Amino acid sequence: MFSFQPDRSQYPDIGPDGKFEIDLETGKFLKLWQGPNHPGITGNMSVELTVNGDEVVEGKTHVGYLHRGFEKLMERRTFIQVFPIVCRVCVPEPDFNEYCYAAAVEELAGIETPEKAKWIRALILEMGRFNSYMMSIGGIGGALGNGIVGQWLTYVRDLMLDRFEELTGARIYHMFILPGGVRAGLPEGFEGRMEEVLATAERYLDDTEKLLFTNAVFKKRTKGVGYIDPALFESYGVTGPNARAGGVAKDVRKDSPYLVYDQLDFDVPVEHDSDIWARATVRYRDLRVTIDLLRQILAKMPKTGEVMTSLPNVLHWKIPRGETYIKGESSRGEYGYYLVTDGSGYPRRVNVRGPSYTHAMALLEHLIPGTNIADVAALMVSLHTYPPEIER
Amino acid sequence: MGSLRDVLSPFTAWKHVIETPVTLKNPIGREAADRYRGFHQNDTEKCIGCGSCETICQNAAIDMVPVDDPKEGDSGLRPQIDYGRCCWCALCVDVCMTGSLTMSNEYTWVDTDPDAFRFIPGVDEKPWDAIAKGYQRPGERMLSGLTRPEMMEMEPEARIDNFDEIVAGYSREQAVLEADRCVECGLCVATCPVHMDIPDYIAAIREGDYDLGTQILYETNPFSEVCGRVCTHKCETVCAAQYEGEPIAIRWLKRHIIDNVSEERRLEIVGTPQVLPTGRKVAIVGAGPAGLTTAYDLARQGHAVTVYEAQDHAGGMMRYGIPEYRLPYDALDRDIAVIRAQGVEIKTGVRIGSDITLAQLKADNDAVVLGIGLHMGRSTRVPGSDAPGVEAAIDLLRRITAGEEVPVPKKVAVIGGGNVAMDIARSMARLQKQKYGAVGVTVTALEDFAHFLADKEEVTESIEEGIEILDARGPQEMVTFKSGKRKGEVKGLRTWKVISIFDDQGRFAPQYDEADEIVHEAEMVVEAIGQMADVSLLGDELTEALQWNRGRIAVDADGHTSEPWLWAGGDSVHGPDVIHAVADGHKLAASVSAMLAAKAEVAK
Amino acid sequence: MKAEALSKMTNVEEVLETVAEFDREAHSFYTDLIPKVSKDIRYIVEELARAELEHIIKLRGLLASPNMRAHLKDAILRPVADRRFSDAIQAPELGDAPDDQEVLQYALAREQTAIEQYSELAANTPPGPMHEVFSYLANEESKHKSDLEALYYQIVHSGGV
Amino acid sequence: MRELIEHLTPRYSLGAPVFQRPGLTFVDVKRDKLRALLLDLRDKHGFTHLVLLTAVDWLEEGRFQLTYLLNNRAADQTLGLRLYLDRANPMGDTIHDIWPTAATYQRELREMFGIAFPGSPRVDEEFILEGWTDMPPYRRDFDTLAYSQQTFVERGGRETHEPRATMKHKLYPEG
Repeated sequence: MFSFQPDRSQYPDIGPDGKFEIDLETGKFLKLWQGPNHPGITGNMSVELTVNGDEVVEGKTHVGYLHRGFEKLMERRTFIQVFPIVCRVCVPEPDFNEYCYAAAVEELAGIETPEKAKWIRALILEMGRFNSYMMSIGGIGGALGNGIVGQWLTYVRDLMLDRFEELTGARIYHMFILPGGVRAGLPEGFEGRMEEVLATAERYLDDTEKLLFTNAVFKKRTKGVGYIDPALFESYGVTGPNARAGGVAKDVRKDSPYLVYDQLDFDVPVEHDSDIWARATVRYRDLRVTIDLLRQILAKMPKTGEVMTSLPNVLHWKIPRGETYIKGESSRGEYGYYLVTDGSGYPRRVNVRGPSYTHAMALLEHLIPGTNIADVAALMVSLHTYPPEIER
Repeated sequence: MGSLRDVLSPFTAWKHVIETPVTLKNPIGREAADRYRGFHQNDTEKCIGCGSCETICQNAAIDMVPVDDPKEGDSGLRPQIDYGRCCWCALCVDVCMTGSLTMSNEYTWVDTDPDAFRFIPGVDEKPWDAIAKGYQRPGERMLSGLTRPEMMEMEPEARIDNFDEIVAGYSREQAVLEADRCVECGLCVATCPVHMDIPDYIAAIREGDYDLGTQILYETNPFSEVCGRVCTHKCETVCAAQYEGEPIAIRWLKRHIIDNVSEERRLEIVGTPQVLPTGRKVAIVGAGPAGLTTAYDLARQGHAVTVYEAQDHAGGMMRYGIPEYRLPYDALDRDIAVIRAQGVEIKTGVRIGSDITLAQLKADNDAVVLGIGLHMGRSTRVPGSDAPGVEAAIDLLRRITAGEEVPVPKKVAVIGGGNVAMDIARSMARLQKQKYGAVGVTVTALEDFAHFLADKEEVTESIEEGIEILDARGPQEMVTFKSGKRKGEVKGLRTWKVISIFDDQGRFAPQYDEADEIVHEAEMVVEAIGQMADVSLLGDELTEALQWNRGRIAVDADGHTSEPWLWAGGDSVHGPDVIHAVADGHKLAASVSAMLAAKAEVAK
Repeated sequence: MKAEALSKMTNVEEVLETVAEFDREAHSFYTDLIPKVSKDIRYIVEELARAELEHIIKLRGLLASPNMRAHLKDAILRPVADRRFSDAIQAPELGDAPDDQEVLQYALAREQTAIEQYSELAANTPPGPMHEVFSYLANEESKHKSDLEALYYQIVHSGGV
Repeated sequence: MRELIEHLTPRYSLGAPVFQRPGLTFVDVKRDKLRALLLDLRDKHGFTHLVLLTAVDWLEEGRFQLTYLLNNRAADQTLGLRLYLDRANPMGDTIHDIWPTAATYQRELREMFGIAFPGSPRVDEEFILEGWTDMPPYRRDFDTLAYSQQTFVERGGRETHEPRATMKHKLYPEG
């Protein structure tokens, strides 16, 4: 109905290696920076695009606008002092940093986490996933001209931030999952207030479904666009919803259950088209699963019990030489902490494995050539990128 | 592609047009959640200024600033927080040793002066100071251990028939666990009479560097092995760890260091005087902790030191007052060996005043130091207190140590509630157990358990060993046989119940319930109340010449008496306490040394 | 009957005279004792002497006050404790060179006697200036005794622990 | 996992394995055996997912550790291969042809640790740090505190006091 073929008569020749020979002097190319300040970019990053007409022939991801050297800062801090800074690696979904770091320290230091703390950790991680998906779906709506979805879902996210606030004492950086457990149990009446948020969320999601997922324009802009060949998944380290949208049911919660996920009843939504539509849909469906998981966790969580183990004096805390890798399924895929200790009171090395690291660098750069410039934003957003986890 | 539904469905979004907006009209003033982490509050009365909050702050947002003069157990410093750096992680609240530091749930504050955001919570008044909501530590302190490892001790059955040492000392694992609990605030250092570098030697334990630990101990205390066992550990009473748990077992940690260094190694670490002999001579009367510490210091400065001791062995009250099961003689001997190795000559069995006069010492030496201790026991002087069978605890303890035969009847009553009373009760109990296979000791103390003078563990251990302790009982009479072969000998102790021992101002004013009278059957009654110094060695002339201060020889801050050649210190001047005596020893040595240096100047 | 009643009764002036005599005697007793005891414990005797002197001065001031003068001839019941009180004035039993504990025990006994004497006198006087004077004196002696007991506890019971 | 390691050890002269927990194993590998081992693991043993590639600076030991973390999703097994490089002249072998995404990791390692990966695409392009002239900052001998003190101005008005020294100064200055 709306399809048209671009006029390729102005296109440059393709070289013997199958690539364009980009020579700006020819006047056939234009360099265009999408970001670091651009409505079609997520966070502090930019893509250096080389366009020919409205087709992008090359894209290079640039990060580093917010590099704070977290991994290095962690090496200068004692094990407990690392705790407050890990969450800052990822603003929209900070809790995986807290969980992975805490679990890594616990493993290397030989500390047991109380059962109830595991449930609360899972609760927090799902709350974070809820918020992250809200931003992601709102973002993809926004990137495709449907900003109202972004406003609705930001409101819903804010309601969840209220729950974060009353549970953890903070809205964005919760600093709640300490090595040894969590800081506190649930406040009085928390379950009821959470249910109100979830019900509101469901209402807005129903509206979102009508506005976004039952929308001819949205479908037109997303179906068949930004296709990722599932054969590339392993080569490019694709995980999470990006892989699940291409028929691969990768989900750490299922593949390698942590915390209490083996005690929860849930299915991993899978789509098969591996395009922007499929990625948005898989997130939308997984968000519905998350809402269900939040209800399950609150219902199944032990009502009593300790939430924190007494630690050795953290001011002199030393951890024997060793290394470990702890991972979890974030809203964007496999999130992990590689922690190396050397017997001293400081980590020897902390390496944060964020899913955006592979998705927004090698993969995005691979996907961009041949994309219409108008679709770059949607492509980017559909990969669900959080730049700080690339540059850390 | 694209059905009609896909075209129409999006229009349903228009229904939101008639919805009430969800945004807050005025977000400033919105109250945060109950446990929100907002601006700090500090209960400055509770805060001890230990600085753990500053240590843990990963953003260096906290400075410890003086707001008051320091006093025992309180540095007078309080945390000042720079909110330009604070990340609201609340680790400072979690680590706070007293629980004084909390956070209100107030988070909005507008000020045009950036420096206003740096203030001292609890000192600089803020509107949120009284807000109860906010972040408090949910339970007990979780970031540093609350309890000390249990000390391995001999079971009561195993220890009651012998004088073997009861306390085993910490293992490496236990010591590291305990050393780990220390937050290194150093509040204890000021309280320790000799200002031992406690956090430093505890750190040495954590590092496993016992040589360094020993070196640190010897910088301030040549009686570390003794003090590691019997110190009154005032340091532990100001320990930051005590507020929500047990104080660090500083005494046991000190002992752990010495336990892990052989005697030979210790001598190597401490070494011998590294200066040329000065040719100055100092005589010290009494080989107790004060005298020997003085001797140690002076010898290391190259002075020729001779210590005169009336008993057959050196050690003073550490040997003759403290029972072997608390302080084995060989432990004491190892400390003394290091002192002797400095060239200190100890002449035992020489009683000044009878064998040699003080005047003689004065004539032969550049200075004389008195460290004579409190070797005479007080008596209640109640009727019958001079009867055969009534003993003074301090005298009895000395005889047991000296290996003399002491009478061991089946029933013994002890008067007194201090550590000496426990010492003699437990010593007699051991002798009874050896002789009869059973313990028959009753301790009667004036004080009730709430005001007891003896250490808690002494009381507990005594009871474990089968000793009966009756609190709040006032001695009225030593009951004696009125006729028969044993006429005049003690057959019991009559006591009245003490209703109150102190008046409302805390002054001693015993009130008795005369109706509650008990006669404790006993063939020996031991008086273990106060002690006094035997100052007869001074002679009338010197006694008259000296200045006195309420029964004790008057000394200045350096231990110098009113006689220019004479110094005095230790128990007889400052009351009974080993570590205090060591502190006195250092002071005396410094003062004597200064005088000798001045003399040397003049001689030039 | 009447003779007995007479012997039971005395007057305020007489009573106060006895009290003053008691204090004067005590003061000179302690003053004499000072050089006899060893120098190290002399502070106790000196303090005791000083306390008695203060007492004498206080009593003299009382007697001189106009309020008191009006009541000097008031009749008053002779205290039962009077006998012991008089004894205490006359026959101090303390050796030639007593030690600190003996001195304190002696002083405590004297204080006890004085307290009993004044308390009884206070009980025997109707509410009014005289009653208050005796109550005050009893109270003074009690305080002094408490101080002495504290000293006694410190010296005899708590040194050595 | 033990069986696999036993099977691979003689063939690739692996070091002693560390079975960190069920599902996570670390083992040392020599540089000349790395490539063959990676291919073998990827193609024959299901370790198709390169989880991460990073370095650890063992400054005191004079070497860098490269950690190749591989995952076999079906078996829920993660294997960490540790490869040691001479710190004085750190040179790694590019594996971007095995996992294209490795190029990003290698570019970062080049920038942050100064480890060369000849042949890796765009390996010398600036990645996170633009205009950086100091030593590679993730090396242990790069002092972040000193850097920040040189680079940024401290705000005034700050002074702290040590409890112990304060008490000594006030309570027993002579001792």
